[in-house]
Amino acid sequence: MQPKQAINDFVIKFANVNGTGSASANGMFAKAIFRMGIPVSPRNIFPSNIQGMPTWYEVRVSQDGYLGRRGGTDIMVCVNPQSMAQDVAGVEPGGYFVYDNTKPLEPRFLRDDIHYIGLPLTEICLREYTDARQRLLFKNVIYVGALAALLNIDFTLLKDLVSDQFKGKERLITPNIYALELGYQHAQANFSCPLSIHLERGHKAAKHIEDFDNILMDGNTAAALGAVYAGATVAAWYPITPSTSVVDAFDTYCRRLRIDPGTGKKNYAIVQAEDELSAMGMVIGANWNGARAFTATSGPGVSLMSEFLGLAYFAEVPAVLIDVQRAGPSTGMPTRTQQSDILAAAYASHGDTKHVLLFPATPAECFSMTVEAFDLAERLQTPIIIMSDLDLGMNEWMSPPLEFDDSYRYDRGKVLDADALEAMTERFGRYLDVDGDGIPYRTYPGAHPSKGAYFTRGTSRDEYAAYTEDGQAYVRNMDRLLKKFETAKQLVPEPKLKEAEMETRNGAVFFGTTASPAYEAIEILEKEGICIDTLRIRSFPFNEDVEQFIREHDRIFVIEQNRDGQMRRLLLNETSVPVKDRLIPILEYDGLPVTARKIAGMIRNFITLGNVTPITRRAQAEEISA
Amino acid sequence: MQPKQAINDFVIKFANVNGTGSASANGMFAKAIFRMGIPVSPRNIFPSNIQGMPTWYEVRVSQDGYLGRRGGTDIMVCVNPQSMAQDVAGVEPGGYFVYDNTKPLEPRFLRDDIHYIGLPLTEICLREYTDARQRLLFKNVIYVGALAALLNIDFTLLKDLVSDQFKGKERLITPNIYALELGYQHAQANFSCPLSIHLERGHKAAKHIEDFDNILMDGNTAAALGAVYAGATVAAWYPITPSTSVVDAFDTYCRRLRIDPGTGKKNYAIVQAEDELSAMGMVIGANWNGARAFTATSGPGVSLMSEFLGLAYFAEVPAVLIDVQRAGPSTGMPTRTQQSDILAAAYASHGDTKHVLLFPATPAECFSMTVEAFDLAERLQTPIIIMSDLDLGMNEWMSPPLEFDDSYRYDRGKVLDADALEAMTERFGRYLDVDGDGIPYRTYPGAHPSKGAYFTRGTSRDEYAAYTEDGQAYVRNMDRLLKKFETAKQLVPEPKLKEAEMETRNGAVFFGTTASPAYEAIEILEKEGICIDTLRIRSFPFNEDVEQFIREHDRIFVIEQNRDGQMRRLLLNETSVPVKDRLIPILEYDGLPVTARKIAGMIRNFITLGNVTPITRRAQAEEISA
Amino acid sequence: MTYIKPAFRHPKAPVNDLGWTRQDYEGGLSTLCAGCGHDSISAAIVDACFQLNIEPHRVAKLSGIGCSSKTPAYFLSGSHSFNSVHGRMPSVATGANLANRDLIYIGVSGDGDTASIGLGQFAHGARRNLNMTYIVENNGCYGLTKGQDSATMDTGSVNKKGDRNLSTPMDVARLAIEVGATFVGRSFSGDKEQLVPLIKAALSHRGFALLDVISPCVTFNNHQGSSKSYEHFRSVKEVMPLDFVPVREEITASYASGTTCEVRMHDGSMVRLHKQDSDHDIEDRQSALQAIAHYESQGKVLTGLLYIDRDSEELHDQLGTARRPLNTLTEQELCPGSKFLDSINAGLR
Amino acid sequence: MTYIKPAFRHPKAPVNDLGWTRQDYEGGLSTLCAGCGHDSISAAIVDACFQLNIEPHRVAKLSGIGCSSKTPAYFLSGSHSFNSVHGRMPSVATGANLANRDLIYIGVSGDGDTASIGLGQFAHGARRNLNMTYIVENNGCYGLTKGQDSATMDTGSVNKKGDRNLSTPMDVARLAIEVGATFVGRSFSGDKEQLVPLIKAALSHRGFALLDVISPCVTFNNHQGSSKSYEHFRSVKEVMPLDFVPVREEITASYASGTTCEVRMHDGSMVRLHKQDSDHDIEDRQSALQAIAHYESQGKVLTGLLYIDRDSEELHDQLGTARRPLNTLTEQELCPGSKFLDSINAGLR
Ligand SMILES: Cc1ncc(C[n+]2csc(CCOP(=O)(O)OP(=O)(O)O)c2C)c(N)n1
Ligand SMILES: Cc1ncc(C[n+]2csc(CCOP(=O)(O)OP(=O)(O)O)c2C)c(N)n1
Ligand code: SF4
Ligand code: SF4
Ligand SMILES: [Mg+2]
Ligand SMILES: [Mg+2]
Repeated sequence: MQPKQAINDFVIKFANVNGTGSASANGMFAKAIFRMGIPVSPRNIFPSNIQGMPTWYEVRVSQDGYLGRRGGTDIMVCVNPQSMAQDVAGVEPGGYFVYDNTKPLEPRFLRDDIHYIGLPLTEICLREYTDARQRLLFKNVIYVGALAALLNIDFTLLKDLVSDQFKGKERLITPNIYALELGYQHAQANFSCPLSIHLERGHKAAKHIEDFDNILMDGNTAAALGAVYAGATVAAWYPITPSTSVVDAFDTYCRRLRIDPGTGKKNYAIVQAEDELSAMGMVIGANWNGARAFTATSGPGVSLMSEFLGLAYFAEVPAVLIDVQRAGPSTGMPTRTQQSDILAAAYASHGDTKHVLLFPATPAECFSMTVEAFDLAERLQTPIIIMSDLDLGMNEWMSPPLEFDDSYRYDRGKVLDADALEAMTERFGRYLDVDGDGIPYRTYPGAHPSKGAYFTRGTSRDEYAAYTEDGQAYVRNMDRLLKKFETAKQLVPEPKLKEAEMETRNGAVFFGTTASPAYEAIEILEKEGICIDTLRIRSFPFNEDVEQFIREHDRIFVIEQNRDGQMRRLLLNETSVPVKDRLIPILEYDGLPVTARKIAGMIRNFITLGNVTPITRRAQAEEISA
Repeated sequence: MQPKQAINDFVIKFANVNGTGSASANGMFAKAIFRMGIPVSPRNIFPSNIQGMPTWYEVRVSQDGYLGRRGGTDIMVCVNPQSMAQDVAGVEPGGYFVYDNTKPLEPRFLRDDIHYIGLPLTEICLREYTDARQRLLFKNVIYVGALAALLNIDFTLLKDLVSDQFKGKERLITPNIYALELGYQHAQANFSCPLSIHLERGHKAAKHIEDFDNILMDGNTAAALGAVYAGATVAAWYPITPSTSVVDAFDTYCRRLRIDPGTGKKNYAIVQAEDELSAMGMVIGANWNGARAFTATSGPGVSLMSEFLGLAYFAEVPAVLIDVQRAGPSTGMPTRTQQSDILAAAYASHGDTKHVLLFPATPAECFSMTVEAFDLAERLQTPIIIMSDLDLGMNEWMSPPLEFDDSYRYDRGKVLDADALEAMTERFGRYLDVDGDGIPYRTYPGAHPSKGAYFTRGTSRDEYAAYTEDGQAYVRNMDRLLKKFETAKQLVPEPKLKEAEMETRNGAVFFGTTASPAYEAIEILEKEGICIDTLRIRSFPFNEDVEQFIREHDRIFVIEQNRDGQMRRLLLNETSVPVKDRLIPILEYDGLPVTARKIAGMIRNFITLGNVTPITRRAQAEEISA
Repeated sequence: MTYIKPAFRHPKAPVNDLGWTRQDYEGGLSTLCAGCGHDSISAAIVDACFQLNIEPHRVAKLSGIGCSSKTPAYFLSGSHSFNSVHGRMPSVATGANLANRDLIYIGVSGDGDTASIGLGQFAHGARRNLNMTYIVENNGCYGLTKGQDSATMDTGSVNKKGDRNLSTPMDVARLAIEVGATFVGRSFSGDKEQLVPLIKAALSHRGFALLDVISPCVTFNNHQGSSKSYEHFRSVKEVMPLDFVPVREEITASYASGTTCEVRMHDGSMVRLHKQDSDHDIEDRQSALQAIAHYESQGKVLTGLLYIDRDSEELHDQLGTARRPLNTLTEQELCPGSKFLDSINAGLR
Repeated sequence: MTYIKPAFRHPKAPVNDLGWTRQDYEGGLSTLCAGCGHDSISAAIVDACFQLNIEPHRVAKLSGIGCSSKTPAYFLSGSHSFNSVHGRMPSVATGANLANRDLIYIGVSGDGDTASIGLGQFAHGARRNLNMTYIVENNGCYGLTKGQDSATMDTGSVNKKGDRNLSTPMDVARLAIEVGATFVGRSFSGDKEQLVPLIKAALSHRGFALLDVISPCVTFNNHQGSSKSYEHFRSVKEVMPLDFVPVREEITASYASGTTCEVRMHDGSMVRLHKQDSDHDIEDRQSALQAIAHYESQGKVLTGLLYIDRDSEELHDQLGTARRPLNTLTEQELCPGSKFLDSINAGLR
């Protein structure tokens, strides 16, 4: 079979063993392509384990700037015998299988519809290095060097990257460049480079990347930076994958930006709590006391925080929670991605509760929405939950550069300071709806010697914060909280509308990391003559734009990465969608980021066959996943 | 104004100070009416406090056997000066205000549209008793005696009740009867007894009580008895109002029924856990190990248990949880009732989870559904949550007698014992869907020396319980859990349909303690020519009967006691209701059991004015509440 | 109760150095049972703050859930208060303290709130040496839920139901010493003479100050056979008398003479103790545990200042937080601005 | 891994009294890092159970979440196992034990799982004297989440990031002694000679047996400056050698002679200890704490059997549960039937 032809548009996947240092080598590979000006989106598919298990690194190269997973693998670089069977099977016809041919390949791994490229990686390492650790580490660098030749990666870029990577440890630069050379030379000498699938420099601004002034960044780091810019001074957390790097990054930036020059002391406090309940308690206590505080966690943590979230909702204390979602339920698949905490977050805690949710889709939004979250939390005096996920949080994404408007000022919400209290003649009522927007005024402890003190509690109280069991006072308070939630609709980020070329009654709604593959799927379908308007939801509660989109479309595909169609349920509950069937669930939940192919396939099936093929059967058709 | 005329049909309310022993006297009053064969429904409206705060006891007497709250008060017995203002205001025109006239009534408490009956309670006590504690306690008994005369209660019944009450403490009988006499004589001597509002013996079977072979019982005790009959051997709990009496009663019955005659040892274990997380953990551990175990809690406990509920759902471990709901969110109003944990329970925990819910409406159902819950938990290998509430759990309800069919046998579900395992030739797969109903087979630890051992976990696993991160295995498992939930629809208690006299497209759906007042409201409306079919939901997931009811009605009032219409949301999410507006929310959430009047009013408003008057304005119109 | 009405002031009532009367330190009317030990503790807190010339608004009161946790409503109505959720006060207090290290934090909890559901947070709060005074109003039962045994109920004690407790009691004082609290005292709600100076000392301590105050529940745990009843505790308590000497006052008596010893606090004030047991070195953990055990072996309960580490590092020292409260930092000080963001972007290309 | 394949058996492998080979006690292939201390502990558990002639299916394995909590998959594949949620294993173990008091319960946890999120459940499990062996695989860090400090990290120890830990460490052994555990030992994953007999003794103990086993994390906490590294712990451990003498065996040596003492276990077996410190009375709480502190003051960590209460009342004794496992009671024995219900109804009329 003829080798597949592709320039700047293919999927390459690395099969490694975790804990062998492949991550940095693979990262360098992706970054080099990025620096060539070619859109790239790398993804780690790693095990919930520290060392010795199969791990994959999938890199999509897309001329057009599609950043979601495409599905399928054109080039498989297999450095892990454990997973070879499924890795061979995963290559698309006409694709390449790159492997270590120090030992000959077992016949069972031979397919006649793909092309094999053997690199004597182990042999080279044995020859070149004596130390076992070096043999392990440089193997990765060597195959990157080889790929540079095979795929036509600008070698100088790789060299620069090595230098960047080892700033401070300069003595490591030369040996690494040497290892790159080893691979590069070998490939040049033994194969006709480049392959039919390769890269070419000089890329013009891609269809989906405004201009190529892009950055490569993971969402957790961006969110952390957002917390820094929002002036968060307190972070309380408990480690959990995939949210851990949020606080790690916050720590790193604070060490750089928040040390008091005079004293060398910290203008921030990060506390590793004993668990998630405690982490949320600390966040609530700090916000109550006038500091901007946040925490980051994942599903299990959200479950544990639910009692405290109910308290913050009812006692009206600001709080910012970053939920980097992973595959549930329970411990589930801790290193796989999903969007399955939507209902758990929106209705967290017993009794009548509702929480404000934000749905970032890019690192840039992780940054801007985190900044925004602190304003919203203080303006609305309630928890704001940022619904990120593993794919967005832990993978590097091409993203427009982060922006910050220096003229922007924090909104610290309705707080009466000493002067305001001093000037006050009427009695201070912590829960009085003075402005008719459902948002009362608060005071910080210690604000004024004789005015403004009040009793914060999770029990029912009157407008003056006094305990009461009077049913009317309780109802007034609960109704005000509803009014406040109405007010929130005007304040939260509005959804993004994208209309099809031609007028259509078909609509699609999605959010977060489902956006990239969804937009791509919509284009695939458009080429087939299926036109669909799209609305990317960016927050809950849903505002009028969402209502309008639902009104104006007869058939709305709700695309999300969970089993139960949680966003669809939320839309049913919280919008005035007249007819239920109008919302058609398009679901993927195998823990890997959904691919454009799958989405397009499901929508196509629905429109042509009238049903969505169940995911299980789809899965078989699909390439094997980790 | 003329005194209101009413025989066997009125509402009398007692205003007391908590911790003064009024509860037992008031209980005796209600029980006497019950023994006269007149339908009665008493309710405690008590503070979240131990001593010295206002507390009310509302007794509805209903010839027709309406057991829900009617609304309004015909006779107010005021023994608490603290609350006199609101108590006077609460009396309906033409009604009576019974008070302690030892000190003259302040003029501001005088209304000319009600009738005052002064009893020199303090004076009598001062005269008759020297000990302060006695003066406090007997005051309650004296007014009960007086009421016996004023309302024509059979005095011998009261005497019997005193004797019953003081079994074991016989020396207390005479002084109590003496105190009753004191009140009785005084009333006889000073008023023309009985009043225009009074009781008459010789009641025929009331419209809503099949025959009068009724019992008077609270739901928590009935649920506890259900656990005993279901063979529960382990109870792990953490005290919380209003669920505490469930385990207290279980303890009491076990001390009676579960002591090994030979050794005097316990054939049960009750552990007061350190918190709700631990309580649920113990329940899961015990069920995993083949014992029937349960816990009881309220809202805050449900929030804290949510992580464990997700584990039990995903690891497929049986568990029985009795949620005696109270007014949330957070600590809310701990001694007020609500049905506001529906969503928190149905979707407890992060990730894609769904839980089976049961909705008892009477003590008899608290009993039978608890028995059923253990079968369902083991059959479905998942948590079963019984959604009771404070009104049902802590108040005494007239109920048909508890029934138990001795031919019934426990369904312990799909468990492979030693013999089954021994006979087994194929490999045991803990999560294999052998029967196609989504329910796999389990084994108990220690069952067989060499077969059947497996690894229980909250992480993703394959059919043989081995850890896996394979997306397909994960999806197969998640889809099987959905199938299991489908199977559940056939096993859970079916809803109760009640059709209107005339054919109608109006429907009403309700559950639990909303049923009694709802049925009454429907009758009120029927008299006005508004016909409504009703469906009392008894479980979630919803089965075909619910779907059909929704299909066959154009307008369905969903009546529930929470702010956000949580059952309505669940119906929108989990049935194929085509048009959203078809479900009309009828909501009450001031923490007091909803009254027939309020429900009828709201539905009437909707049908005539097309809108439901907001509860706040209704509240003002209504009698003041605690 | 939102602010102190000066109108209330009795003209002739004695005032402290701030010109406040004792009444200015009181709170709302208590709704607890008449005779509840908790009310005496509230009164002792009022005395301590009044005598220490603390400005009420510089105090933040925190609590969990329970009768005990209701009490912040009954003292210092001029202070902000946070009645959180059951057993989780320590984390809320930690957050509050992180935000503003300059307030005085008084936490009130119960034995259920602390030793059962709250044990983890309590232990970790102590371990972090959070700068606060943490008072456990210990009645051996769950008052608000009608008297179930708590984890501090002593072995052999009989509850209202008549059941004898067989499990080992949690001694929150010993536990606090174990996990890192730097000021640990035990007292009795009925012993004002000891309790007030002990609270003053705790408030003057820099770090986690735990006071385990036996506070009988008259309604559910004050009967015969209960080890937490007024009568029984009076009979077993071994009192270490102590007085508190504020900073400015002349210190007359000389240093550790026999069983009397004086402990200078971090802020310069002084606690004078009259120890029965001269081996008890209150600045040595092991010795403190030893002393507690010693009396326990004699069926006694030692009350007083059990252990103190006078100059320990409180949480902020451990974290290296700046002196200025974090909640006073301005936007200008906190926000790096667009320039820095450009450099970030540059680094990501 | 669902059942032991006899096929595996090596013909000549030595068998125990049950006719099982050591291999029959093994589990699945470990996925932990090469050199992880946890794997050595799994091996020690295998040895202990093999040597004690325990039938694998009579054992129930429980754990929380963490690298340590994964290990039940790597030993005794013939036993049921419950890998629960983070920090909540003790409650699941309690429930399991309540249901069937006749199985042998082995709980495996980590220092994060036990001393942080699980502290409350751990302490209350110990307080209830739950009859189980609870092993903390203590590496001073959170291995599975890539090496953050845990609460057992010693003061001054430096983590992978290079930060020096300033907070007080939780000593789970001391804590266990404080709250009521009746068997408390400490050991080292690298000291098989001590660990195996200690595990045997723990399994033979009736009540809550806590083993704090230092188990270095080679990936995140085995570097210079870490107090939980192989090298450092080897240098500070003060080993109390001990051996375990099963029930049937003749006991030769005489009673406590000098620093050697023999402790007869509840089941008749015997532990022989060789104490350095003759004042250390392992049957006295205070003395045990004293001994630990004594070595600590010398920069040493005492390993061995630290404390034992040989005939205490375990949870079932406290509850008065019947001898027969509750999960074996039949419907006939449990269900009162309709007759009794009639009497109930009668009483409610
Ligand atoms: C999560 C949760 N569980 C249970 C309760 C019910 N509850 C309220 S107070 C209390 C115990 C109070 O005991 P303690 O802390 O000793 O205070 P006391 O009333 O004895 O002063 C409990 C269990 C609750 N409010 N929240
Ligand atoms: C509720 C919850 N929070 C956080 C996590 C993430 N998590 C997994 S293991 C672990 C800590 C493990 O540390 P330890 O118990 O010491 O085990 P080790 O890996 O060191 O053996 C954490 C925080 C989780 N799984 N669940
Ligand atoms: S119940 Fe007990 S603790 Fe609560 S207020 Fe009354 S006496 Fe105090
Ligand atoms: S990370 Fe540490 S604890 Fe986890 S397996 Fe590796 S060495 Fe062991
Ligand atoms: Mg208490
Ligand atoms: Mg660890």
